[in-house]
Amino acid sequence: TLFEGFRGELEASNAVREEIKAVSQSMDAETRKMQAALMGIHAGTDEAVASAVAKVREHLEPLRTLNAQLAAIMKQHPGQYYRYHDIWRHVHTSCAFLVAFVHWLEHGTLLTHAQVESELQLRHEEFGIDLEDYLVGVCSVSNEMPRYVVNRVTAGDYDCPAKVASFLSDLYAAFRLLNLRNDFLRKRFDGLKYDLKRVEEVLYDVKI
Amino acid sequence: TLFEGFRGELEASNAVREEIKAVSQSMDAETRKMQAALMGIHAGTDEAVASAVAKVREHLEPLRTLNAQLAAIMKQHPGQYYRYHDIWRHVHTSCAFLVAFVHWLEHGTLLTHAQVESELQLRHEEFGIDLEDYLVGVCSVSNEMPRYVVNRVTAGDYDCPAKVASFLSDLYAAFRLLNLRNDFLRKRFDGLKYDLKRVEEVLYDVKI
Amino acid sequence: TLFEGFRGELEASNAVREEIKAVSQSMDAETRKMQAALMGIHAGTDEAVASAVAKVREHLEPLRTLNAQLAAIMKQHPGQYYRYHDIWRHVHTSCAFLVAFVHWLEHGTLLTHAQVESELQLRHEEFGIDLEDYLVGVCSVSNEMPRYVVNRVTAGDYDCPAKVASFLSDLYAAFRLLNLRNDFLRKRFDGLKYDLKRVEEVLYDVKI
Amino acid sequence: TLFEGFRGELEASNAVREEIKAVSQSMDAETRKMQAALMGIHAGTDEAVASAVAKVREHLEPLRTLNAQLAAIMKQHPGQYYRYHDIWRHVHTSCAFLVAFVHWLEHGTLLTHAQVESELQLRHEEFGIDLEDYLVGVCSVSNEMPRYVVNRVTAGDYDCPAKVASFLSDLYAAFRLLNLRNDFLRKRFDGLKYDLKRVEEVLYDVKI
Amino acid sequence: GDAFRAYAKQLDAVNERRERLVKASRDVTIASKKVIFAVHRLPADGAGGGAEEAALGQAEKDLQLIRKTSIKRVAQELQDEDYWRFSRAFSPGMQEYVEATAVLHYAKTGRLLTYAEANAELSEVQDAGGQAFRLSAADYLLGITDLTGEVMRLAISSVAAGNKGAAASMAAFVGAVYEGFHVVPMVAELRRDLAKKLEVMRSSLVKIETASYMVHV
Amino acid sequence: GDAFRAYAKQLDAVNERRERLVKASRDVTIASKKVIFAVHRLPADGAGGGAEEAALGQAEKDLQLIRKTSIKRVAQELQDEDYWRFSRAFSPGMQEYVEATAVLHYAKTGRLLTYAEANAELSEVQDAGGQAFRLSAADYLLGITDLTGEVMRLAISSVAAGNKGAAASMAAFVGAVYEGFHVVPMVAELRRDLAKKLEVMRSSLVKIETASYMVHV
Repeated sequence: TLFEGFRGELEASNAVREEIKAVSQSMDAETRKMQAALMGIHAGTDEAVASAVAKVREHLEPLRTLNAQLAAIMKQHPGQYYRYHDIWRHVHTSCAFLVAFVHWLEHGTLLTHAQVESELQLRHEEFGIDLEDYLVGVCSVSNEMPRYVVNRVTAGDYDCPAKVASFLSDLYAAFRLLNLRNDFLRKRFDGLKYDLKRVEEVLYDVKI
Repeated sequence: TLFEGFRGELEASNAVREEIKAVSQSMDAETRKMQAALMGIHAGTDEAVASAVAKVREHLEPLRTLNAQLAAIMKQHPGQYYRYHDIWRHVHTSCAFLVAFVHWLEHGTLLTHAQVESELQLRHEEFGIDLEDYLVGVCSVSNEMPRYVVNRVTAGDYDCPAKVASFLSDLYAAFRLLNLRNDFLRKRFDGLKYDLKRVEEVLYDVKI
Repeated sequence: TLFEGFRGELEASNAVREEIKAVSQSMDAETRKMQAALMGIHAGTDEAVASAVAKVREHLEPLRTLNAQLAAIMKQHPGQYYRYHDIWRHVHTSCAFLVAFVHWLEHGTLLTHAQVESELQLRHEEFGIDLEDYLVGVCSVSNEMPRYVVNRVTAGDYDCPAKVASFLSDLYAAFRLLNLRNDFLRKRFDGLKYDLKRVEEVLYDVKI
Repeated sequence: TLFEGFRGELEASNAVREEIKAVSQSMDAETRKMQAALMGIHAGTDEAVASAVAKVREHLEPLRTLNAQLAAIMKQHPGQYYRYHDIWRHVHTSCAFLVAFVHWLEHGTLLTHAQVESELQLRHEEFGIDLEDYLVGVCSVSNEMPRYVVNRVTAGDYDCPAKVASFLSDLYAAFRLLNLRNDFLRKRFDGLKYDLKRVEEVLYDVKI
Repeated sequence: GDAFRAYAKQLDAVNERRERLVKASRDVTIASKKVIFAVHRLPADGAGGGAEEAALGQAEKDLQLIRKTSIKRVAQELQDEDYWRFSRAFSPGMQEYVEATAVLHYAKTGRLLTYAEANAELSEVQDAGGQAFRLSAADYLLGITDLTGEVMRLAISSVAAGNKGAAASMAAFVGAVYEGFHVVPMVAELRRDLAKKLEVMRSSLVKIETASYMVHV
Repeated sequence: GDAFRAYAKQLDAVNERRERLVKASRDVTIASKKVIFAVHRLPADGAGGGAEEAALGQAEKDLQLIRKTSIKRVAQELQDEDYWRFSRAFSPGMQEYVEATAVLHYAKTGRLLTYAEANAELSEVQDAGGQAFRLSAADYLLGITDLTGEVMRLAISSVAAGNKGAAASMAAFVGAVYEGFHVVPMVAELRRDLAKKLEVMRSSLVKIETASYMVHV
């Protein structure tokens, strides 16, 4: 009959989708565990932060393995990264968030897009993180800051607000230069503005 | 400042998008002319059909040239077909519709996915038509049938309804076998059922 | 962390769900093949109808096997039929539709709920078909009738409309006995009304 | 075919639109750079403010040049300002915001509509800024004030809140003179009310 | 304060002008609809005759009156850049006027009123700057899309009145208009409405063709 | 005809049972809300004392009564596969009951009521088949998400009453619950509501932390 030829093709595409979904779900479980561990920073003390960061780092290796599995699947379907991108987009933004946040907690600087990929041991030319996913992950880092600053001050670190305000201020200026076509990203960027304002108000409270 | 590195990357992606859009708009203008010419078949006579088909065929060469331009752009951005697919998706379904419909008018058979691509001189491994876009184009062929059958009967061709009913009936059975994940395509397929019913009613009117 | 005790229970439930989904997808593929085969009846001749029915019957055994597999899975999870019902609901209505329609084509009578189950070799007390799913399947039989009648008349069977009109009329009266609170079912029942009307119009055309 | 006569006229309009869009996009890039530079004021110190203002002023000349290009295009299409206004509306409100804010930072007073135009070297009778666009730009100035005041106080300028509160209070009274039928503008004006309230809260904190 | 008092005056003036234009546009719409109804009341047998002549003449006069009164009121509010500034306020009326003129033109001649003809009829109407008032291409085109719905109604009446040939010729006419719209370049002013109007036009066309088919089968 | 008469009876029976369950569930909800209000009326200074003891005891008795009356009415309607068939009808009540039990448990012990503890309290309630009536994991979890909103309200009252330490310990408690929810595997019954409830939980948490911060700055 008609169409006999590509029933196979459609079903193969469905099968690839299922295969990717299975790995993505494992990644989702992993990143959720890491996010739970990261919550520990909001206890606010230096020890709590150090311990949370250490716990997140423990999960990094499994996350790399799963990313490598995704990369291996996509290697068999060259040129189809963006065909299936919607499936792993969410976990990739979580990856970027986690890696960038932990790095900021340790060094106070922002990981670049390339650094996030190399931290996850991904080779961009084979299977990387989409630039917009990285930027969304960075916005998530910003979204966590007001809460972090409030809890640090409560725990007695009165220098934290100035440090974070300066970081977010640079980040905000950097984002403003981008011509954001993606509506979702633009919305997240609006949130960044609010985060900055909130952190500046904590800074103001501390000074007064 | 932060992000200096990939402002260029984002802007390059925006530029590619604009470049593709420009070609797509030309393709859109071309396919709209072809669709206008194709409307001539609804005058219903053999001469009208032959003349409309001839006019559509005249535009085929420019359409091939534009498709080749798109292919040339995408060749410079390997692996990004599905990143920009949404831009030309609509014109590609129009292409599939036009080529498949004209072929049906000439030979009474359905062009396969591969035949549509070769009619447009596209090499699938370089720059092809997405399978779902082809299927949507085929649904558009079906959507035109009730009107065509009515006008053919008005012009005196009483054999047309049986021929079309048999064609659509095969098409409908073929579609039912597909596991359609794409919601849009599934909706279009529902329309096909209605087209078939309508053509069968014309057949019934003619017989009674 | 908190809730650690749950993980096992919830993950087990997810595993059951995946297991059921796998069987349901096979059933879905099977019923789609059967529906495609069934469409052959619309060629309208006695031979076409007989041949389509025979083809559908060929797939009945695999469908029974798959239903038995579902039943076996659910036997291990007593009392949880309705926890997972949403997964196989759609295929069960297709099963009811197919079995009931084929029976009608052969004998001109409506299979009861219990007969549908026994045709599928399901024991209701172990793993049956939900009553509402059966009723939705019956509505699907009705929806196919207007097209069937039109095509039978086109093929020369002028007795068909009266037979179908009487069947649908009885069915309509029977449905009116039900207090339909389920919105989906009520909507499908509204369609039945329309089917009956259309068949009566054909009957009227034929009488004239 | 019909409407052939039109093609030229409509295609010419599309060409004008594309020409304007190209200049507008350059203006957009320019104003985004200026806004990023302007964010420097939130570091709060006098030097930071002076340096940010200086940086914004550097971009003023290119902005004037681009505005002159727009004016030149529109001179060739007399009477069609509002036909294409939607394209540059957004950048014109950004222009008004930037010029008015920088002026306020330097002199503490509000630039009038006419002054904004002359600062941009636009002749209103040839190609000006729409009054509503100017007013929206003024609202954006107001929206920036709460953050500015918080950061100035943090940096030790305790006179700033009183100055800004008085300015916003006058602005609020002035806006109340307008019968705002334009919904978008009215919404922005509602924001102004909130800005004033927030600045007065800071003023209250400082007084205590 | 003073500056804002001046702004208030400007905003009020613009809003009041817009209100007057909306009102004048509504008057154009109402009067145009009456002309369209009059065309539908013409005998559907296509036999012509004195009564039909008289009715067509009256409709022509009614259109002339619309131009001299309501459309003139629209034009007199406008000068230079005002046309595009306020076009959304008066477009609905102008589209209805195009529909009325075009349906009458079709009833009389069986042909499509062209953009040039439509503007020629308006040549005596001047705007506040003494310039001839013109239809925008978009208003003309959107008015014509609505014309096809009226022709569909004429076709159904003709078939009902036993005029077998009419439906076929009307199908050809609407088919040509529909085909023509496919090659009109997309401009910003059309983008919002055109796709939906073309859908409606296609369904009118299918209705005429079906009516024509019913007569044949 | 006869078959459909039998179907009608079956459908009616199912619908009537569902109605009864909805009603019993509503009664559970109303009574549970009363217990929650009672916990909020406890003195917020954390000083304990006889009045508080008495109020806690009364709340405990009220919960016992809910189990013996409304929840028993729910259970008595159910047997075998009925639990999942009708779970949507009685879930809202069970979630509110979990919330009430857990908030009381928190007020008394400062700890989270576990799933095992919650089910143990229900062990005397039997369904129509004589089996112990259990909470579904989803109802327990969704009830706990709402608990965090109540703890937030307790925290605000404590701060307002000058109890500086309370907010910090409540922030730690809600933080642990929030963290715990991140590692709960997603199941179908949770999918619909959980994301939204977690958003609400996070905002409760931020409110408690902010209250705690206000006391410190």
